[in-house]
Amino acid sequence: MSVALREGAAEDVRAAADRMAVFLSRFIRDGELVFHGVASPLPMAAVVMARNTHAPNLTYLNIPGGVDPKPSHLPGSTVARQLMEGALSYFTLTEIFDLSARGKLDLAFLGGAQIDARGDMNLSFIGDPASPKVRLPGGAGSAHILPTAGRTVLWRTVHDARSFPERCDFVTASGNVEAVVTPLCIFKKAEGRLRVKSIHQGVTADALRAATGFDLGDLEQTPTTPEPTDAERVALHAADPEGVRQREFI
Amino acid sequence: MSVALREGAAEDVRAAADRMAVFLSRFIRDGELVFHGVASPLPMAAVVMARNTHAPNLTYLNIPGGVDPKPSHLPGSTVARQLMEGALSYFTLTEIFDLSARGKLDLAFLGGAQIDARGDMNLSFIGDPASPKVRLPGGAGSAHILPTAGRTVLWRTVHDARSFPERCDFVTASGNVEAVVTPLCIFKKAEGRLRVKSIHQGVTADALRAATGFDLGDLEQTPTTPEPTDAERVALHAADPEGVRQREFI
Amino acid sequence: MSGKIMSLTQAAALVQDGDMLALGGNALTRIPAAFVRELARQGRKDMRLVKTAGAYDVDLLCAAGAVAQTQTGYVGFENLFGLAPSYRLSVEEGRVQAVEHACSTVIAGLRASAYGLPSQPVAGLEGSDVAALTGFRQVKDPYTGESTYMVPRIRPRFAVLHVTYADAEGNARIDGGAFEDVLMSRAAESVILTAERIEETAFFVEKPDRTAVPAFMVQAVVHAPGGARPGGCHPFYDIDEDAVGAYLDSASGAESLRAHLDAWEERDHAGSAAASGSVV
Amino acid sequence: MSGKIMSLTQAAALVQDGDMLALGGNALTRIPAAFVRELARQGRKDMRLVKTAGAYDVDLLCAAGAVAQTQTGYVGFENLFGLAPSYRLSVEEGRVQAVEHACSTVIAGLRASAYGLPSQPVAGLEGSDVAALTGFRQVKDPYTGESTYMVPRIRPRFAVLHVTYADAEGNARIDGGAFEDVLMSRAAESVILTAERIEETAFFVEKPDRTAVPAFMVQAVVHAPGGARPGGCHPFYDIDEDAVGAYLDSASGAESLRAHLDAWEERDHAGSAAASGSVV
Repeated sequence: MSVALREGAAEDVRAAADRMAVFLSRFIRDGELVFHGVASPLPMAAVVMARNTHAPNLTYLNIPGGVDPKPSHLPGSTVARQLMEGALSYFTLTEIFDLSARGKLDLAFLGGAQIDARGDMNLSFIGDPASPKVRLPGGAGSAHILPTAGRTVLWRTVHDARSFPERCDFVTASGNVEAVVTPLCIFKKAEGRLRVKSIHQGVTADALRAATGFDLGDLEQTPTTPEPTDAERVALHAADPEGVRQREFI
Repeated sequence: MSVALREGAAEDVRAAADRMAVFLSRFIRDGELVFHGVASPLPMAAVVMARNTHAPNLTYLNIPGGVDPKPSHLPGSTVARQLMEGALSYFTLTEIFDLSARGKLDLAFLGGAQIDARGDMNLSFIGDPASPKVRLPGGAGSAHILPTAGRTVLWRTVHDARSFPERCDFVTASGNVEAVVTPLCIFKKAEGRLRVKSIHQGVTADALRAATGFDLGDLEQTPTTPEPTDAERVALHAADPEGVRQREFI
Repeated sequence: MSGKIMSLTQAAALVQDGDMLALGGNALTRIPAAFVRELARQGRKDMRLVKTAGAYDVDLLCAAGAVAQTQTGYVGFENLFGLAPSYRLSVEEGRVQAVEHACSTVIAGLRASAYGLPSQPVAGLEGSDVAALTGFRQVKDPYTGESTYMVPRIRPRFAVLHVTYADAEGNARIDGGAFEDVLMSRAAESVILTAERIEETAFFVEKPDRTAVPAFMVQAVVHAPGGARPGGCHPFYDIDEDAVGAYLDSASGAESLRAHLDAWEERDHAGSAAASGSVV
Repeated sequence: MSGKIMSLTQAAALVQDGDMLALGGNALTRIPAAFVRELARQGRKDMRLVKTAGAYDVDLLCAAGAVAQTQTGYVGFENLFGLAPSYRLSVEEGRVQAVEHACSTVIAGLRASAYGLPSQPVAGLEGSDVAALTGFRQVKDPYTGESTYMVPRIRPRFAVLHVTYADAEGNARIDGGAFEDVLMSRAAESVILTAERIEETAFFVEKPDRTAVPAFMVQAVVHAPGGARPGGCHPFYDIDEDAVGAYLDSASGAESLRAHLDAWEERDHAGSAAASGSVV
């Protein structure tokens, strides 16, 4: 799929970005305290759109610290000042970690370079940490948030066997993962392992297996992910008219 | 002396308050970070006056959090809002404790109901803590500040054998005590024990011994505390024209 | 939109017998005085009170027989009036357990709660009898081997804060000294605000950096102008020393305390009576 | 009164080879960019850098060969440009020791320093390989028996903060997100400010609650308008993506990095040239 996207038309990128943003937004429950961190355009779009669909009473927390900002436009950096616009209060990253540590952060969106069969994630190293093949950016707050937030939802825009191995090269973070959203499917975590909750429209079970580095078990009864509704599409485009969410695919 | 003060004229109170405020102020070195806490009119007057005598570059910290306030008048409560007036920044009590803990608070003034021969102080209990004869207010920040501040100067407006015992009934705080200012004398701490540094004018060695619950050793060579200078008196009266410092003697 | 606004009566009724409360403000400045008077009027019992430096608020609840435990660094009326008579008597007679703290160990216990930790290390305390009396335990630092005192988590059921401005959703601004109020709001399970003024949302949007407590932490908002009296509340009023003195004269007996509470009742409810449509 | 105001050249010269620096801002927002460029121009070596989320600042100093160690939770250019190339290469080739942190453990280490403690407990980290790799040790909580990770003190020689407003004495205001700047100022031995604007004392007296760093903590103040560029600085300018891209294009070799530093040199010094009367 990642190959298909890279070779595909801009339209494929748009469709994948729209789907993933919408699917992420569906995990937000109304009234929740929701956080995303650095390098997170898809969750940013998902949170902003969810306020205009099913979760008008969510509270939106982010790294710059604006509580419930009304950004004039979505920035390419999810640490930019637009995420403070229109806020009634500021709540710094330090405060968000503390909030999570005391069990009061409901939902966090976190990305991983690798996400393994246990739902653990890696943003630190490819290869041996002592002599890494690739030094990744680091997990930011994930090692803290994954085990302390009420629920976390992971996402990754590339779905291939290297990104979804049986075991991460290094476990940057592990914890309360509810689900993982990819361009091909949604995983849920059950009994300590990722299971396919639904497969996106147009993706075959065989293609999903081929793109995943761990065993997926029986997929015969796996439902298809409901496509974004018209209302969801409208809300998403209103939230992110410039398509910042697509930058995750570049 | 405490008896003398209680029976004495208001003039005696004024003289004792002026002396103690001036003597406290002399411990401030120019450029220092200086703190006093709750229930501290004498140090408040001492700090404010010192800015107009020998320590124009001190930084004045207090519980309300005004850094270097220019109070329009000195309040009866040393936690009152006047201690924020004219400040360029706020620095809360929590921050002051942290500052002291990391070794950056130069000087703190702290009061004690009892101050013993070792320079330890008690603001907690008279009698057995399990069944106290008197429940005192508690030591506020003293147990933290005494061992962590660079220097501390204690004071007490009553000088009698109960207030200055060989050993406190309970040690609320112990630590870096440089000196103790009383209506009768100034103690300095040396080799773990309070020694008389100077005796105030008009106080005899015998009267001082009689009013003190611990052995004072040889007092023959003890100098007389230099009386407040005219410049100090002028600065003190300018700092505290209403005589709030006298409230400690009521 | 009324949001979380309720009457003083309703807000005080959120507090249950036995609850631990962190009381905002310090000494006689910006204390939740109207709220503690209402707790006394409602006959609340076995409160556990947390504060660095208390005065009228802690003493009045002791006078009302509403307190089981205090965790404080200081309780007294400074050089204005000296010792806190009802607090002192309640402790001396064994009716109130006064857990001896330094102000810094109250802060450390609140930090442990705010940071999601079982306990928080704290500097200082060397040579003090406080640690042994209160039972603060030490750990050996795993890097340096230094012995460090740990203060167990203090997690109040409510932080009760009298603030200068709030909106109906619970955003709170504190003008003047904030003391430990912000930390208390993070350490407590929930927050009850009494506020001098109720403002519109736009007031907070204009200066979001001034919002000390964000709405999502707050359960109740009470409009209580004068709610810190007889204490002071910048920029609205100073400490009323005569009224503090009148309290101290009255607090010596149950009947005179009742008279004190009665005398303040109408004023305490004036701001929030409209909120519920009915006053006690 | 000139107070602590000095030129960028002079302020950067306060930093010695081998010093540990906490760099303010986050990702590409309000970073001390002009200051790190000047460190690179002055040829500083063996810097130890502390930051939760770094980008241009950390990467540029890696590109310049000025870094021995990083303590960070994240270093990268987000979805704008992906991985940080010079940081990545320096670590992969073993020239820079990247101490693996979560952002929360960087904060805990800074808290330990700010609170005068040898180490600070932190929640989270369960199941992560970070603690074992970095060597975070556990203690048994003395009250509950829970195992808790402790992060050793991180005490930078300087916190280097680019702020929106400062006065000549070192009072600093930060408009917009403050990130970890305030904590860094408390954790470090001293503070160096670069500021968009130098204001008179009255500016701070008017809103003392907005002063993020009080003067007594600060050693140097540099007037550096545009000092966060190519990063953004609210309310003055946004992230300049083209300029960030130009850096990334140039950072691949020593000569092109030199050209990048040269290209910024005049702008970097323009604000503070008058302070010393002489520019490099």
